[in-house]
Amino acid sequence: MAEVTRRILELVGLNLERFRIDWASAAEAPLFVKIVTDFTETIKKLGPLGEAEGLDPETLKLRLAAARELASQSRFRAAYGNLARELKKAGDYSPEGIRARVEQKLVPIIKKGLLEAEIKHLLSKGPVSIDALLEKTGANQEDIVPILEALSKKGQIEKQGDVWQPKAKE
Amino acid sequence: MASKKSGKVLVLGGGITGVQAALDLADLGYYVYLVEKKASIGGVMAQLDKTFPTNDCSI
Amino acid sequence: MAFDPKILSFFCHWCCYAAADSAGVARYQYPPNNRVIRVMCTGRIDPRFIIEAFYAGADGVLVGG
Amino acid sequence: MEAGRSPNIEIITLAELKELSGKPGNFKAKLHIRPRYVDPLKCTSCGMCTTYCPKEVVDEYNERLTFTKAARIDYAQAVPTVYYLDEKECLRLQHESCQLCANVCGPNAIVFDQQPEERELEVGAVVLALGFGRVPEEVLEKYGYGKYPDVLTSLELERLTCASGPTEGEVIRPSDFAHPQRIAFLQCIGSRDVTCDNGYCSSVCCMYAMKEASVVKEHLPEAQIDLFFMDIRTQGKGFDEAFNRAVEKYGFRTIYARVPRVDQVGRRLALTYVTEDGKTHRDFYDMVVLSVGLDAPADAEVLSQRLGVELNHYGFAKTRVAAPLETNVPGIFVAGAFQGPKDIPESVVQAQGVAAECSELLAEVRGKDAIHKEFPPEDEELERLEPRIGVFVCHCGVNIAGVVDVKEVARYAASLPGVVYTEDVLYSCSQDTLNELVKKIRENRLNRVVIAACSPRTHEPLFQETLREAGLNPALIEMANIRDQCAWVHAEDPEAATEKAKDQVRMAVAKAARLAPLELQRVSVTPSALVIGGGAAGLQAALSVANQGFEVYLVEREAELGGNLRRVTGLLSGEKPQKILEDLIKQVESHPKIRVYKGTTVENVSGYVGNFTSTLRREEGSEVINHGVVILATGGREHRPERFGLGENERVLTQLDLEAELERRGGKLSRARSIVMIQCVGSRGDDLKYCSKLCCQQAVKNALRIKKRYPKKDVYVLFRDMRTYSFSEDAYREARKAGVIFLRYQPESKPELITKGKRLAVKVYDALLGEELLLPADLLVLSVGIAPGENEEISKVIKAPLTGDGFFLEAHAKLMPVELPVEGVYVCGLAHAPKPLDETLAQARAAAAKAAIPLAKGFVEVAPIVSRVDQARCIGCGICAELCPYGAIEMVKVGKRKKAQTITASCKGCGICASHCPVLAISMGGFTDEAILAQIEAFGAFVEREAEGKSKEEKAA
Repeated sequence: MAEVTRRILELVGLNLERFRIDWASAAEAPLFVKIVTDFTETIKKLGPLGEAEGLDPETLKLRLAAARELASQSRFRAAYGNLARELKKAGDYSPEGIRARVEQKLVPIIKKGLLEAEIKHLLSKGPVSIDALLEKTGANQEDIVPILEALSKKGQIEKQGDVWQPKAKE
Repeated sequence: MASKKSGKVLVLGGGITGVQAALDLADLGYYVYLVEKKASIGGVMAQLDKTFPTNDCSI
Repeated sequence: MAFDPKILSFFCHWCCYAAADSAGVARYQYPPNNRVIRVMCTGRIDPRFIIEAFYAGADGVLVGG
Repeated sequence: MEAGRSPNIEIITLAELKELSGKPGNFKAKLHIRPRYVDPLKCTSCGMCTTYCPKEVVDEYNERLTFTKAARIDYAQAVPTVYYLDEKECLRLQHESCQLCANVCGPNAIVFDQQPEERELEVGAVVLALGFGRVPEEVLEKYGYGKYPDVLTSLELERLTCASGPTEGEVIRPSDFAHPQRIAFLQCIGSRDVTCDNGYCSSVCCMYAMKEASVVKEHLPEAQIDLFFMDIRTQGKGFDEAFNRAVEKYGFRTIYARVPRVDQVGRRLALTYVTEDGKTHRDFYDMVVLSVGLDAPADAEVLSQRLGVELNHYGFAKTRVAAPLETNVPGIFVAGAFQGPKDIPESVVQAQGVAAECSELLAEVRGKDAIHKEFPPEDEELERLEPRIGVFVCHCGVNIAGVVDVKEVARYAASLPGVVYTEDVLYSCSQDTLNELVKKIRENRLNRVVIAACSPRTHEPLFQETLREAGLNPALIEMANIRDQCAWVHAEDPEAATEKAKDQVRMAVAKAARLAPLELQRVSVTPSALVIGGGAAGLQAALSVANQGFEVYLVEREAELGGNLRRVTGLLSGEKPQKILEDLIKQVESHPKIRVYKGTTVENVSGYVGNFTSTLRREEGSEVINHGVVILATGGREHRPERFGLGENERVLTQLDLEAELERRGGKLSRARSIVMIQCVGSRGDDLKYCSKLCCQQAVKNALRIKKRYPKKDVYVLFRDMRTYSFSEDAYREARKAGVIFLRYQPESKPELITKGKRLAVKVYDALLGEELLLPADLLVLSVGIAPGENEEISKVIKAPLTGDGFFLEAHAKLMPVELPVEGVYVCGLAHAPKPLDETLAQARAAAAKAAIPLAKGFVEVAPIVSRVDQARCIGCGICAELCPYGAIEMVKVGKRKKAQTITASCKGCGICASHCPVLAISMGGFTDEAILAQIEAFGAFVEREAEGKSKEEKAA
């Protein structure tokens, strides 16, 4: 869970120190206090969400909205579930093992899912040129084009001259 | 004929053994008096920091 | 004005949430920036929750098992 | 510590048993109860009395390492969570001079004139769980304790390493508060020591020393730690492995030597000791930890006289191998360390076993005196209405209100969506407020309740009960923790604390609006048990379940009952093992409630707790049975490795073979002049990774039997560590006195078998002589250990996991030693781990007690936090079923497709299934996605409001 979440946040562009997972047993109140205090300090040092990352509020909102969508998408969730299943079978809970598998199995799906969700979000507000898409998402041409084509094949969007736009519902 | 036996049990000692016995007896349908000479139950186990080998808090 | 971060925490009922209670009983003091959501186990936590938390504007998310 | 909540457990503290009369089933017990001086019904455990109490007292709970007050609670989680006044220390009670606590106590709970009370109880049975006592300080004095401040006991160190202890977990030496660099642990302090009349082994110290050493090392990674052992006795399940891992990880030095004394030289402590090679050493340490043993409980003597209960010569309760939990007085049982020094898992086993003993004795009156609470029916119509939320904000006296602006929080709550009623209350948990709460719920037709007060961990059950009394489903409450996690921890910043309280209330209200009534599910139970395995464990378990009044199917794969016990011919206690076995078999075979299936195997167990269906296969054909629970007593088998010529040479035997020879007239044994026994053959690292726990006792027992019959024969025992723990240490000492020669060998230089023509000899390195010895072995007896039996097959049938060593993995190594992760399945005897007969019999009863719980209830109640699968959404991927740690999700056919389905009786509510479902088809009772997302969203409002506030400020500026 933690590793996958981290990778998503990383792709969103957030500082990974903003998300921490830690443990304290019922008897470890002082440890708990230390965890909370340290974490608060860390966040204080980082500064407000987005600002510290150099993300303008609009981009931040867009990226997080895309991440939200991704996280409820069944394609991503199935891959995530399957990965957990695989890890349990292999009995491999070493950080390296988890990282390697997440990198191999999930990161491509996350990348693609995020980009797709961003594109959809951008297009939902009206026609956008490919250059504008490239600029807003910060992605490469070779990543964006296949997604646009796939979406248009599904009949969700269409190309009108230089710009892409959502396909009018018939 | 109804039995004249009492359905209650007296457990003397509120350490981990006494507490566990009381819990199981209550679950089995008996009323338990858990009698401890100190002001609270828990015994020495409550003084232990962690227990081996799982090192969890255990209470 | 100093930056006052907003932190959302997810605590496991059996462990961190209990530790947080113990911290209270012992009257330890810590910064008042976190808000807590209790779950029965950290296994309940879905990556979705973390992302939603940031979407809701959290500056930090802490998961405590 | 759920004992505090059960309506059927009445905790009577500060009490002592004065007198007992009557007979089993009808005892009269007289208690003397000392006053607490605090009314438990009024005390809200706010701690004001301790804060204001002027009298400082040495803190016994913290091993006298710090101070506490005369008005106190021993530790925060104590049960009952009620403070008390220390009679001997309180200024008021001693000198009539102070009443500060009474002045500051909000709920007026202090009662200075409380009097001691005598109380008479009628009970059917008595359990003595007196625990253990402390080794007298005189014994510790010879190790410098009391004289040199840096000599600590293990329990003192335990408090030092504890994060909530006097140093907050910092390990420092008392003399100068410096971090010790070199630390020595001395074992067997007050144990295995006839000079202090504690000839027995305390059984737990080796393991706890290793635990403490590891914890110290976590705190002080630089520290160098040496541990001085006589023998390393880590015979418990998984202990050897944990021990070795710790030694390797932390680089501890383990030294075989008994340190006779401790001296202080300058600021350090000097240890002078002789190692097994005869060399004398002198080393210096900054801190010395005494691994103090367990003494007999202090009040044992007095109590034994009052009750007529016999003690052994060390002052522990005297019991027999055949009945380890029974005292000589019928109806009075014993469990835990009072029966003999033992670790936590064995204590828990005995506690559960003793519950079975009582339950057998009182089977006919089960439930007679148990309390059942009745509630009015739920107002389902009201529950279906749009949320009508009532918010109650608690002052908790000054505990919350002293920091948080409670009135402001209540005002704010009234503005939240769905809230129709708000009120701030002084003490929400006091009985009169609870009654008031019921009234308010009814009057205002509330269908959701938010209590902003303390922790749901401690108080939610109480408020849930209140809801039920008001005719609402108990799931319709949500608590906002504004005390333990707010007022108490942000006392210096009331404004921020109030803001936090508001936010937590808003989040709670958001969640409350999405709470749904949850049915407390009850699954009925078939009142019978399947016991697999007809050895000592299976026989005892079957008998106990049957004696408690339930049907038992006892299945044994072989043609005869008895298992491994059939081959044992003697016991250290002098009891006759074959007599014990015969008695068990006779009782089992003649019991009207037990059906015995010999030559039978179990196939195909399906179902879940309360409702299992199994196929029993035997030659004549198979039979299908229904049963509510399963007890696994599948036993173990003698490990017979091809080492030292076992199986080839007829003069090489195992200990069990020797037991047969010992019963024979003439034969190999009588012809042998010199007998050599080798311990740990194939165990502790070779074929079996673990220690089999009982071989050392068995070797000592057999050596003694040989010496008794043939005093002139030479008997050698070659060992790594003699693990004659608890009272069997007496036999070890006796064997040495009788002339049995014990020689330690190192795992690096194991004994070797030398064959010269027809003669056998064993070559072994003697550390003291510094040379190799050649011992003639007319008979070579191998202690071969115990391998797992048919566990693997059964584990597949039952879907219960095994340990790496092939034994059944219990649900919790310490606290649930007979339960398996699969509900309704229990384990005992060698199937769980190797152990001697008395422990097997106690564990069999423990399994019988646990197994009888669902049978006695007649139903299994499922906390409504379980998962539920929306089968319309489920795509049948099976991820949830595989990830579930409790095997609580099964894949079933619905129409043509496979769908997931929760076995509610097995679900623990962890939510792994829900968080990993690709299509979000699984919801968790009380913790649904909707509810959690609503909380997150409500948290967001906190952010927005702050932002608004900021922009307002900016505008104003």
